This record gives sequence, C-alpha cells and structure tokens, in this order.
Amino acid sequence: MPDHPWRTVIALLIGAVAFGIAPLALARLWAMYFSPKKPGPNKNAIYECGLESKGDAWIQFDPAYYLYAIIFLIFDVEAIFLLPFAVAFTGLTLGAAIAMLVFLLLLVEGLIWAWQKGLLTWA
Amino acid sequence: MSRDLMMDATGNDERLAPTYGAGQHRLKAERESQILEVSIGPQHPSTHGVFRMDVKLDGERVVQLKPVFGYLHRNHEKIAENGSYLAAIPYTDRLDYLCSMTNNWGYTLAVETLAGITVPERAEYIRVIMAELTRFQNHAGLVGFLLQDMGASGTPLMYAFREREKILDLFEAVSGARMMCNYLRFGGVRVDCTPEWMKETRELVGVLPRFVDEFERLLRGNEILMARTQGVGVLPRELAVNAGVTGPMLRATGVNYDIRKVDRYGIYDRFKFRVPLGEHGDVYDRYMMRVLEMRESISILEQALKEIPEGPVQDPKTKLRGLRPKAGEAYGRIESPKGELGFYLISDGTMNPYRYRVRSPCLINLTILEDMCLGQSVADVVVTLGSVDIVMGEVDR
Amino acid sequence: MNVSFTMAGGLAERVDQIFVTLDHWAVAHTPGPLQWLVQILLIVVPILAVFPGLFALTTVLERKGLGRIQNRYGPNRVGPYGLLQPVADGLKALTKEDLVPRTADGVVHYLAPLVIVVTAFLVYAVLPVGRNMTAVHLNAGLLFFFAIGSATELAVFMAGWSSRNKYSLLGAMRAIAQMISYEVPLILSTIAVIMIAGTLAPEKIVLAQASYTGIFPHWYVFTPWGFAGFLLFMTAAAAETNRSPFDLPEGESEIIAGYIVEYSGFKFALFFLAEYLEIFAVSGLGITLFLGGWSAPLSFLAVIPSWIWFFAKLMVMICTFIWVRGTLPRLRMDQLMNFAWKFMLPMALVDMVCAGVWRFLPGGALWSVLRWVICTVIVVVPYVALARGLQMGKKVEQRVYRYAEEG
Amino acid sequence: MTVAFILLALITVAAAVAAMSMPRLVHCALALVVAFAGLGCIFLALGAEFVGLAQLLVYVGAVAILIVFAILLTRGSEISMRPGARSAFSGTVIALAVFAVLAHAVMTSRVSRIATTVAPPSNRVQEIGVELLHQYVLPLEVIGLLLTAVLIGAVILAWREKPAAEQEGARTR
Amino acid sequence: MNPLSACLLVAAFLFCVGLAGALSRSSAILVLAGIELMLGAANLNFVAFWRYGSVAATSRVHALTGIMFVLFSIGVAAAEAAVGLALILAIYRHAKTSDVTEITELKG
Amino acid sequence: MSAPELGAVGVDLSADALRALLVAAIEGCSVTVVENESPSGQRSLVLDHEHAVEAAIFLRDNSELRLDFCSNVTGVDWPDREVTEKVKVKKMVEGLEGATEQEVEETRKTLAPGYLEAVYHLFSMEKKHGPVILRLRTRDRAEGNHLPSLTPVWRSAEFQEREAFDLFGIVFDGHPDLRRILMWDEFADYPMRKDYVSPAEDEPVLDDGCLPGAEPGAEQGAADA
Amino acid sequence: MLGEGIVKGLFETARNFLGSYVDKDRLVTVQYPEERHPLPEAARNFPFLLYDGDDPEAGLRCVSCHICEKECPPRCIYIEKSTDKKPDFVGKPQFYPARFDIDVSVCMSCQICVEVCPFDAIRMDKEFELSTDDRFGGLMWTKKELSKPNEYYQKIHPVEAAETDARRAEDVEKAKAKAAAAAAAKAAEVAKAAEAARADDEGAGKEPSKG
Amino acid sequence: MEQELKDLKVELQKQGIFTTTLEELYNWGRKNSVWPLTFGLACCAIEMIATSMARYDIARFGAEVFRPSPRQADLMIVAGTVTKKMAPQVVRLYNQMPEPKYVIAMGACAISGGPFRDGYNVLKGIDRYVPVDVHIPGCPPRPEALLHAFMTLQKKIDAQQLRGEGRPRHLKADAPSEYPVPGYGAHNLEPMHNDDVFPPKPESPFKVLP
Repeated sequence: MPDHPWRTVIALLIGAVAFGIAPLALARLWAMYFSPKKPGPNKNAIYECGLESKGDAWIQFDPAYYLYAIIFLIFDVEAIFLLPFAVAFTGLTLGAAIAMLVFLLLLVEGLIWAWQKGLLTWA
Repeated sequence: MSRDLMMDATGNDERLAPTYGAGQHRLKAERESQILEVSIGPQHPSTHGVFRMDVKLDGERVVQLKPVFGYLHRNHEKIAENGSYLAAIPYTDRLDYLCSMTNNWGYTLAVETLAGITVPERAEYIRVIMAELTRFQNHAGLVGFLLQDMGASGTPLMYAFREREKILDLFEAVSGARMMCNYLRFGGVRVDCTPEWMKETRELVGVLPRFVDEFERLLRGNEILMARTQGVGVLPRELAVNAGVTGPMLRATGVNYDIRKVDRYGIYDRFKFRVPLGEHGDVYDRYMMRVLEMRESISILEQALKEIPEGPVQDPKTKLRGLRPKAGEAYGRIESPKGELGFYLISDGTMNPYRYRVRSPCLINLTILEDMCLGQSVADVVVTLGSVDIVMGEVDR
Repeated sequence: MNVSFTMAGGLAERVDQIFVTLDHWAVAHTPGPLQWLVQILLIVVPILAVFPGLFALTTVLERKGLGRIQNRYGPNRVGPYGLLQPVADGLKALTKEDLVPRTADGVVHYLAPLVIVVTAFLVYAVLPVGRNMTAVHLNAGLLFFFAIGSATELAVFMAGWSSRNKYSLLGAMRAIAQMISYEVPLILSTIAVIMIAGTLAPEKIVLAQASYTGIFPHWYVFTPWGFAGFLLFMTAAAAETNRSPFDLPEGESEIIAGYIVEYSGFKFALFFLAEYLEIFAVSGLGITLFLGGWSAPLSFLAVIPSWIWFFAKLMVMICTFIWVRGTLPRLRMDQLMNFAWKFMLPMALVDMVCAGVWRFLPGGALWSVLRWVICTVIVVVPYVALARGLQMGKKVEQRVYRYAEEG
Repeated sequence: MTVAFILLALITVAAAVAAMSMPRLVHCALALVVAFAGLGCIFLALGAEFVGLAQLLVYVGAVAILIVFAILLTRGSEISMRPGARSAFSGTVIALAVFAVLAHAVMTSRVSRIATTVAPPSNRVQEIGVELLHQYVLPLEVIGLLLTAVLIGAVILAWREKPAAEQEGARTR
Repeated sequence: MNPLSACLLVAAFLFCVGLAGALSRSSAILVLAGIELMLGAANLNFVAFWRYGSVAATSRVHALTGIMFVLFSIGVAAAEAAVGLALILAIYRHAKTSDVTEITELKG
Repeated sequence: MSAPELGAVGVDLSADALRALLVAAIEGCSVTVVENESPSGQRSLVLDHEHAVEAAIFLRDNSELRLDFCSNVTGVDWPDREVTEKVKVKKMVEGLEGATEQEVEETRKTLAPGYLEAVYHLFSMEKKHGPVILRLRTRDRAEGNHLPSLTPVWRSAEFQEREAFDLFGIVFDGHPDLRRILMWDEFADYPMRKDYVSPAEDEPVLDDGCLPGAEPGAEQGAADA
Repeated sequence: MLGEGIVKGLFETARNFLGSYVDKDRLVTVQYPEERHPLPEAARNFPFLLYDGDDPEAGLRCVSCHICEKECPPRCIYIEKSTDKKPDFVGKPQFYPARFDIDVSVCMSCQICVEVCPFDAIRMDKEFELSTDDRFGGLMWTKKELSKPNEYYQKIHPVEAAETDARRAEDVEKAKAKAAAAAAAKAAEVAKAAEAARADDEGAGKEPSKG
Repeated sequence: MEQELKDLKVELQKQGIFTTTLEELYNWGRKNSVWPLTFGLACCAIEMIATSMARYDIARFGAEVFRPSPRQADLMIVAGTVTKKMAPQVVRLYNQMPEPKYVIAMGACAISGGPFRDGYNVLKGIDRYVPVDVHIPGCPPRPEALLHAFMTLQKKIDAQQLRGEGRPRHLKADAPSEYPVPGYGAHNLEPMHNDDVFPPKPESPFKVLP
C-alpha cells in the first residue's frame, strides 16, 4: 500500500467518529449501570415553552429559503471554476484573466438581476 | 342605532377605533407556505416573565399574534379589598416589582385624594427623589433587557444592573429592603432620610451621568442596534392615543403627555425638566426616550437634592392604622416609569376598600402589541415587546 | 556572538521542530510493520487531544473574559482559577440523562451530533499548525477544508429536523440559510489569496508569507486586498460558525436554543464542542491565509517556535471573538441575509479583482506606492458605496430628539 | 482494485439503493448525500483529487441542501411514500435489464483487457486551471452563461410572485 | 477484473439504481435524485477512463480531458438539479402535490 | 394637587355640565349624575345602554372636550343588599284610650337588587384635562349582565373590558374578542364578585391540630376562645 | 454607517475589560461567602421577638396584644394569649404569648408588624442565610426560635436600638418616677395616715383607751 | 452484555474505593456544573437575575449558564409566585428536564404562596406538585440568599450516595422522574396536589386534610 495522504484522513475520520461515540457510549453505560433512563409521556414530549405542543413542526416552509439555495449553488459551482483559475493565476496572461473576468461578470449579472428583482431581500 | 354601531365595530364606521382587526385581514391573504403556530412563552427567555404570545408565522413573518395573560395573576385586587388600606401598600410593591417606590406613590396618592390627606413638604421631596431614582434604574434596566433581547450577551444589562445595585443600596439604606421598599405612607413617608443618606445620594447622582455616557458610547451609533430598531414596531400616533398607551412609549410617538407635567402631582411643578418626544414611534425612539429621560431624571434629582427642606416627613393627623375614609371614590394617577399608573378606590366607609383597582400601564400598553408586530419577524416581536417595557406583576396583577 | 546566534538558531530550530523530530524518532523506533500505524496515531491523537483541550480552555476563557468585560470575575471556584470548570461540565454532561423526544426521528437525531463533530475534526487535517506540522499534505487542501466544512449544514439540518420541534426546525432553517449565504463570501475571499499565492495547499500559502522585508513580514493582511479579504473572511467565518453577532440559529431570545433545543446530555456537549472546533479551524485557516500562519510577526521573533506562534495567533483570534460577543447585539435574519448577499459577496468579488490588479500592476519603487493607492481605492470606494447602499430607502441614522415646549 | 475502493463502492451502492427505496423522503435525501459523498471519495481514491473534492463541495454542500429544502417546501417530509407505489416492479425490471446489458458490455469490451497505468496521471490544480483557461475557455464561458441562465430560470420558476405593492416595499427596504 | 472494469461496473450499477428510482418512485424529487445518481455514475466513468485510459500516459494535452468533463458535468448536473427542483416547486404550487402519478396535466 | 374636575381654562368638565351637554346633543339620552361625598369630589355620569356608544363618541370627538384617552376601565360589583329605611307609617295604635291612628316610625327592609357596573375614566391628551367618569350599569347580576362595549370607541378598553368580563362576568356586547383574559378558559366563576368563595384547598396539618397555613380567623377565634 | 459605532462600542468594552484589573469600579463583584457587602442599618428580612435580660421567657416584651397578627398583610403571625399575667419591664402585669409563631414561608418582610407594635416587642432581623430543605419544620418559627436578646438588637440595629432603649429607659424612668411619686404619695398618704393615726393615737392616747 | 455488566458490578463492589472515588467525582462534577433553567416567574426572578449580575456573579460557581431549554438545564429555580394557571407549565417544564434535576423554591410565593396565598389563582407552594430540594424564605430573598441556597444545594449534592438505599431519587429505577401535570378545572386545579411528593416526607408530622 503506497503512502497515501488519504490514509491519514481516514484515520482521522475513524478517530473523530470514535471521539464522538466514546462519550455517548460511556454515557449510556453510566445510565445502564447507575442512573436508569426514565422516559415518560410528558418528559419525552416536544418542548414548547412549557405548553403542550400543538400542530406538527414538519410543515411547509417559505420558498424564500429555496431562492437563496439556488443562488448559493450557482456560486458554489462558480467557485469550482474559480479555484483552478486562481491557482494558475500567477502564470496566466492578461487575456486569460480577462476571460475569467467575463465568466465572473456573467454571474455577477445574474446576481445583479436577482438584486434588482428584490430577490436578495429576505421577506 | 347603537346596535348598528356595534355591528359595524369591525371598522365600517369611520368614527370607531380604526385599526382593529388588522391581524384577521392579513391572515385571509392566500399564503403559499404553511402557517406555523408557535407559542412564545410562558417560559421563554425574552418574554420578561410569564407572558405568552400565540404567534402564527409565515416563514419568519408574523401574521397573527395573540397575547395570553394571567400566568402571574396574583389576585392583588381581591387581596387588597380584603385587607386594610395600610396592608395594601406592601402589595403594591409587588405590582411592578422593579419600581416599588412609584407604585407606593400611586397608591398613596389615590388614598390621599380619597381621604383628603396632606403631605408634608419634605416628604414630597423625598418622594420625588425616590421616584426619580426608581425611574432611572427602571429605564437603565429596561434598556439593558432590550439589548439582551437583541442578543447582546448581557453586557449592557450588566452595566445597567451595576448602577441599579447602587440605587438599590440607597433604597435599602433608607427603607430596609432592596426591591420591596414599602416606604411611602399616605400622609408622608415611613422614616426620614439621614443626612449621610442624602450625602451618599448626592454623590451617586453626581456619577450617574457617567453611566449614561458610558452607555451611550457603548451603543449610540451602533449600526446593528440602529438597524435592528429603527422602523421596527412602529406605533402610529392616533392609534397610540386611542389605545391609551402612556409613558415613554406614548411620547416616542410624539404626543406630549407626561402626567408629571399635566397633573403636576406632588411638587413636580417646582422642577425644571424637559419631556423628550419621539418622531417615528418605533423601537429606537422608545429606546432613546428612556435614555433621554434618564438624563432628565438626573436633573430633577439634582434640583430636589439641592432644595429639600427640613421638617416632618409624616402628616401627624393621618391615621395609618385603621384608616376609614368617607364613603366615595377616587382615582389617583402618577407617571410611573412605564406610563400612567392609576389606582381607583371606592370606599364604603369601612376599614377595607370596597373596590380597589389598579390601572396598570403595562397591560394597556400591550393592547397594540399585535398591531405593532404584524408583518414583522419573530426577532422584531421580541424587540418590540422588550421596548414596551412590561412587568408581568403589573400586567396580570 | 555569531556562533552563539547560530547555536541559538540551531536550538530554536530544534525546539521548533521538536514534535516533528519526536515523531520521526518514534516512527523509527517502532518495528517496521507497525510504523504506518504509529505514524498515523502520532498525527491523529494529537489533533484529537489538543483541540478538544483547547476547547475546554476556551470555554473557561470565554466565560471569564465575558465576565471581565461585564465587571465581574466569571468562573473562579472550580479548581485553580476556575480552570477545572469544563471538566465538571463534561462530567455532568456525561452523567446526564439523554432525552430523545418521543416523536423525533431517533436515528437522525443520534447521528447529527456525530456528523457535526466528525466534520469539525476532519478539517484539521489540512491545517498547518507549525513548520512541517501539517497532518495531511493535500494539493487541494483549501478545497478539502471547504468541502468537508460544507457538511456541517447538513448536520445542522439533521439536528433541527429530527427533533421535530418548531423552534429547532426554525433554528435549523435559519442556520442553513445563514451558512450557505456566508459560505460564498468565505470561499471567494480566499480566492484573492490563492490568486497571489498560486496554490491551494495551506502550508505553501504560509511559506509564501514567511519571508521578511527588514523585520516586517510579508503577510497578506498587510496589503489592501489582503486586509479587506481578512475582514471579509473573518466576518464570514463568524457567521459560518454562528458566533455573535451572527448567532441567530441559537438566538436565545427568539427561538430558545435553535436547532439544539431538544438535545441533552453529551449530545448537546458534542454540538458545543463542534461549534468551538469549527471556530478554531476557521480561525486557523484565517491565520494561515492572511496572518502568515505559523510565521513570526517580526523576523527576530522567529526564534520562538512556529507552533507557539500559531497557537498565539489562534488565541488572539478567539479573544477577538469573545470580545465581539461581549459587545454586539445580534443581527436580524433579513439584515443578516442582506449583509451576506448585498455587501459581503460584492465586496469579495471586488477584492478578487483588486488582487488581480495588484498582480498585474508593475512593482517598481514608485509603482509600489501607486499600486497601494490604486488597490486601496478599489477596495474602499465599493466599501463606502455598499455600506451606504445597504440602508437604501430605509434611513438608518442617529436621530436628534426634540423636547416638549415648557408650559 | 483496493480494499478502499471496494469499501467505498459498497457504501456508495448501498446508499444509492437506500436513497431510492426508503419510505421517508428526508431519509432518502440523507442517503443520497451519502451516495454522492461516496462517489466523491471514489474519485479521490482514483487519484482525482480536485474533482473529488469538487463533487463533495457541490453535492454534499449545495445540491443536498437544495433537495432538502425542496422536500421541506413541498411538505414532502411527512408523506410516507410507498416505495412500490408507481410501477416499482417494471421500473426495477427495466433497470436490471439495463444493468445486465451494461455489465455484459463492460465485461466483454476491450477495456476490461487493456493494461492500466499504475500511477494516476498528473492533475495538479494549477494544470487544471491552465487547461481551463486555454483549452476550455469556450466551454467555461458557456458554463458561465448556463449558470446565469439557470440562476434566472430557476429563480423565476421557484419564485412566488408577490403582490405588486409588497414587491415595491421589498425593493425599497 | 481490472480496476477499470470494476469502476465501470460500479458506475453501471449506480446508473441502474438511479434509473430504477427514477422509474419507480412517485415523488418527483426522488425522480430527480435518481437522475442525479445517473449523472454521477457517468462522472465515475469519466474519472475511471481518465485514470486508467491508455491515452492518459501518452498525450499531455489530453491528460485532463476526463477531469475537465467531470468538472463541467458537475456544473451542468448542479444546474439541472436547481432547475428541476424549481420546476417541482412550481408544479407543486400549481397542483399542490409533488407526486408524479398525480401530476397528469401541465398547463398554465 | 389641582382640583381634578377643573381642566383647561374654559371647559367645564363638571358632571352637571357634561350631563347637560350630552342630553342636549343626543336625543333621548338619559344621564344621571352619581354624587361623591368624599374629599376627592370625583362625580360620575351614568349612561343608559342605548346611547352609551353614541355618547362616548360625542365625548371623544367634541372639539371642546376631546376626551380621546380612556384611561381606566373596570368593573364593580354591587350585590343585592338590604336597605333599611325608616318610614313613618300611620298605624292604628292600641292605646289606653282605645285604638287611635298615629304616625309611627317603622324600619322597613327592602332588598335593593344588585347590579354590575363598568366604570370608565376619561382624560384628554389633546386638551390635557380630565377625569370624566362614565358608568354603565347592568340590569342585574345574572342574565342581565350585558353592557354595550366601548372598545370600538376607545381601543384601550379592549383588555380592560375583557378583564371585567373575566373577573366580574359583565358581558360587553360589541366587543371584538371577548374571552377570559386572566383566568383559564375552563374556569367557571367570576372571582372578583363579592360573593365569590375561594375553592377549598387541601392544607397540610400538624398533628397537634394547628394549621400553619389556615385562615387567621379560625386561628384567632381559637385564640379568643 | 461604516462601522464606527461598532468600533466605539468595542473600545468601551475593552476599557471595561482592562479596567477590571485596575479599577474597583469596573470589578464590582463581592465574592459572597468570603466577602460580604455590609448590610445597612435599616436592612430587614424577618421579624424576631425581643426580650430583655437573659431569660427569653421572662423578659419577652410581647404582651400578646394581637395587633401585629391583625395588621400583618399576609397574616403569617399566629399568637395565643397566655392565661396568666406576668410583670413587664415597668412592672405592670401583662399577658404574654403562650404561643407565638411566624410562618416565614409566608412572611413578606414588610415591617408593618414592627411599625404597629406599641411595645417595641418585635423587630426585623437581618439574617438571610436561611435556605433549608425542611419545608414545614424549618420555616415555621416558634417563640423559641424567634426570641432574641436586646443585645442582639443593639448589635444589628445600633442607632434604632439606642433610640428604643432610650425611650424605654425614659418609660422606666417615668414609671419609676410615677412609682416613686405613687410611692411617695402613698408614703405620704401612709405618713399622713400614720400621722392621722398617730394623731388619732395621740388623741386616743388622750382618750382613755377602751379595754 | 448482561452477564458482563453483572461481573462488572461484582468487580466494582469488590473495589469499594473505586466506587467511592467515582461517587466523589460524580458529585463533584454535578455540583460544580449546575446550569439553571432560564425561568423567572415574578419578583424573585429579578433578584435571580441580579444574582447573575456583576455584583453577586453566580458565574463564580460555574452556574451562569442559564439554559433556555429544559433539556440542557439541571436546576429549576422557581423564582416567584406560581399561579394556578402557570402550575401545569411549571410541572411540565420540570418533567422535561433530564435527570438529575434539582429544584430551588425561591421566595415565599414559591414555597407556600406567600403573601398571595389567599388569592384564588395562587398555588400554595410548588412542592404540591414537584419535589423541592432547597427552600429560600424571603420576599424576595436577597441575591446572597440565593447564593447561599445554591451552596446548600451543592452540599446536598455532595452528600448524595451513588449506591445503597440512601441514593437519591434519580438513581432509583422505580422512583418517578416525571409527575402528573395538573389540569385546569372549573374551580381549581385537578388534582390539588400530588400524593407522591406532598407532604414531602412520609415521616413528616404533617398530613393532608382533604
């Protein structure tokens, strides 16, 4: 097996999972051995400022969230293209940089459109 | 005729209260997302006690808000009707538990009106000093709580309470208790202030402006504060008057109505002080009213401490125990830090008041909470509520 | 003199590299087949030990620091100077009953804290905490950081949704909206640095800043675009990690405790831990990108080991976070979003352009001054314009008040 | 063909199957995220560092959020979809048939016999950048245009038209 | 089996899982998710060919073709997801359902 | 304290003047003045149900009065009470000289029917005068507990009328949202009425019979005994 | 609106932070169990009963007049009158409380009992460290727990106690004087009587005694 | 697993020292990390807030972490009058706190209804429905009194045993951890008290008259 950088990452992943699970397991062990769990209809009900919860929390949300998610997605994808450009930037010509600028401006145009439409204003 | 009027109570008759039912109109509008019903309170970090608001949310926007009271309804009125006139005083302490002194004053003023009792001059001065100290600490605390509601992790509140403790020390030194002073009596005050106390008070009043300055440096011009409060929870002037809103909240809408000036009760006509007025009636104005009133309170305190005469502090003719006013009724009101605090007493000639009623500014200032909050976000509701300055002890009594 | 200096230099270097040397030594002294294991353990275990330790320390520091800001002591009774406070808190959390609401989605509810902790730990893999002290050398280290970090949003959603509580779902939605909005400026503000440094590997970015002119370092924060980028980055970082004044998802005064309303016991502690780990990580990244990473602020201070510098800078950043938290009120959701999209994002784009201009302007003696001026203008003008534009239509100002007429 | 690859492939496939068969939509979405993450990790295992991480960033970070939001916005989270509601049988059969054809093609094609290079070809980010701005400038600009179009198009689709007055207010705010 | 065909097999299987989902699930969102899975599988093929394809070693110019394709493909897939989901939202608003079996007509 | 009934110069806010104004302005309006013997001298006006809203609007909108601020609204309970009056009656008195008609004083007890009352304290923010006190009286304390609501005139009455409804059981017709405000919805009594008796509570009792939390009356009685 | 307000605020908190290390005004914490903020003379918490001398039974000032019980707003005082009397400080025979309980779980510390007490028998204590887990036993204070010597009162309320003591001393003086006057009068009377008697005697002496 | 645990038990019992140390550690951790619920009812709440402010600074004991959600809180400070309308909410909040949980009844009203005891809407003491650990008399108690009560609670925690019959309620499997929430009746709360907790001790000289 070659010395792979991902091996360390995987080890860290396993370590982190263990780090998370260990105390939870320990807490469960403690609960089993000393402090018994005592669930109850009231105790395990949803908390709502001391009242009984009415209605479901899983309801339909405002589409405004979705608009932001779309814009975010677009810019996330844009970042994917920007990153290699940025890394290569020191070796690039002005022309290439301008090409990127055009790419950027296209997206900025979308942003400005959204701005103009009042989409970026949280309702 | 009047039946028709009643039928039209929802707003067709233009002479009637104009804005009622705005919430229902909003709700009818077709919403795409679902309405989330949340109850904020009675246990909630920023309902200032056990207040509850049944809120309907569209996304983050409030489309309906119904205040629910009574979680601190302690039957103050019933208890006072079963006790003597004197026994009601310690209970008034617990109405607006941040301002026991002004509550005392409101009640004693009503009893004095009912029974025709006069108050010695020195006692009047002491009352003014106590009331303005109370006003100062109440406003400082309120501003702190308001900022706390805005999420300022306690720092302004801590500074406010730092000063409040100093004022409470004074209260304790003269009355024996920090909060529940039980200090005023009809016909005067319970005990006289010592010269040392006067000295300490003068020293404290000397440093209080420093606190206001510090507060202003901390928050004046803070962009987040301004953005959070300006244009939020706007209360139109006409509605404020019609809904009986009083106190700094009313003055933030620009209505010049300060009972200290209007009724000139006590000896308030002897002091020079200004009444700050707002323009927009939003949360920022309400906040600034408090800050400016703190400065005015300091000015009144300075004058009162300078001019206070020597003399008795209790009208010797007044019978504290077993007071039996003539049958009749009286309404006495003062400008408490929160607004018009009124006491309505009916005497039937016995030792107990026949009817004892507290006109609490907090409850009535809450009438228009829904109107101020509709269309705003939950965060605004919290801030708007914070700027109303309620104390549940007084709302529910 | 000269000899002693080099000796000191040699000593300094040895202290600097002490962990690296120890690592090599330990690996060299283990039997061959186990070497890889030891090598990995020596990377993983310190990360899993140091940063949670730092978390514990920070909780006390924060509580004490806030206390001092608020004219009080803060925790000082549990152990010396209150330093054992987090231990007590941890023990308490460990032995606390673990409650899961009856109607909640149990599996997702259980997984959410794990996911958030794991992602919080994973990003440390690419963080250079000292000279030659990067756990994993990745070509695309920065991208790794952001890619892993973006899983946090999902964990938050899992926590908020699975609890089936109105407040938690509202909190989760707020949190996600906020995090996605600030992730864009967070990434974009790093791009300026990448453009100049020409690499995605954090340790190389540090190396690019580790030289000095005279005694002054070449940190990117000392350039117009770097300074703007740094502020943008840290602001976005504060929002990403839900720190004040962007702590809306846990906006106590509005939605109780946000997406963690229903969490108790150690699961709650894990959220807490993850939040702080993220703060460290993202602060560490900010240090790496703009503040020269582990390099000393003045050339002659390089005798102090690099990892000390890194952690010293980290502590400064944490203290700044605490300081800000002790001062500022919270923003509102719409203001937060407006700020992200209408101020942060355009500024980040401007900053990128500024970095490009910086690179293409020649670097002669006169030109370097001119370059400074031009780039400053490029950053400052949009800053003022956008800041003014933010309050467009809605006049936000300091007001002057009138007083009622006497009489 | 390493252990890591097999593990990752198993996880990915299992997650994908879960994503397509679980009753509760949010669970499906979460499983889908795992599948995408697994796919990204396979890319990484194959040595395509940048692309793998990009996959993680875009899918785990953004697309997953989008799907989750879509579920919450359509009240889907509480609807328990019966997995076999809609022509489940025929769908599965078709898919299996397609798989059989594909598998046969893969196994019998020339690629299964070609020698594979051991070391992954160089794909440093810098090279990708240079390539992007020289060889692929046109696609890049097209993608930029596409993204802008998508931004506008998707927003218009998802956007609930507000009443005119309200919109006015929103703009001036 | 060499690594390349293993990759291709996994990709094929993923593709078919996506296909099965897209064909059999009634939730429009899941249909879209299935399509995304299929695109992912295609990406896997690109990467696999880039990694193991014989051209890679010989020509420097085309060494990154696979990578580039995946990059663009990710962008397009993300765009597709955004539009698709927005479409579902729009339909949902119209028909109050996101169940594809219930969406029988599309008008206005 | 200035005399409460004297407001701004020129406006006579005394009960009699207002009564005259109202009777003149509103046709068929019947207004009675309630005297107040106490030093406060705050007298009030009792309005009839039919014209109450109209009168309220008049008081609010009259450019002289402008009583735009309804400060205090409350209920008062006046239970049935025995009125003892001494009446002189001509009566046949058996005297020594036989039966003669004589005027004899006799105490007669009549049951005055109880009623509930709503009291409104009005001020003017514009003119800065007041108070003017309005009273509305119900027919009786049982079914006839209806009053017209003044909430449509003054919004400030909204919660206070609800409170009077909650605690006294006065039903305000025309109130937009008349629900219990302080007590819970299931609560059946009107606790501020004079004849309300608190429910029996279970009290902890010491073995020696002393009730630490008991009513002092019992205790005192025991002590006195 | 460029962030200068925020920066100003940050400076203010920094000032407080740094000030907390040098300025007593910026670090106002009183570390309670070890340090204590001095309570002012007037501070009050719960009432206690005063007794003179050493014997809490004999010296108790309370005469069981029930005034405090009636005036107490929350009605938390319970008094049972004794059946016999004992002399008070001026020597007048008075009733004493056979039972005097205060339910401190109800007491609202309003001090009205102190105000109305005509016998200086009840005063307010400053003690506040009263937390207990004993709900009924620990919060029902009986005569035994309530009785405190006058020295204690002098210690916690020196000025007030001095006033009270002076007044009482005056009363005692008055009583003494009265008693003395009475005694003198009596003595005078006695003397007069004796005189008269003597005179009588003398007269009697003059008179021939009866056998 | 079951058997293993049993073995562990035996082993642990053998090592008495270990249990003792564990007990000490457990108690130490609990007593030094008592997070109160952000929950104020009335006047006393202001003094509770004052306790957390600079002058008194409950943070010194590590207890300034006022958690707004009961799930993360250890201590419920019933600060103020519990009205009958509020009582169900208080009990529900108590129920929703995870074990171990403590209750401080702060002030006269919380203990017995205090000065408002005669009111028709005032609950005569929260101990009718939930077990109270520490009572602080006073109206309102000074902040120092709350600190004192807090230290009393810490002492109480410190004295608790991990094993044996004397162990606290939350370690006993059969002891309840949630109590019935009273309901609103037409005249009063129903039931008027909870027999399990009121009066507090079986050996108490008090009994309840119906």
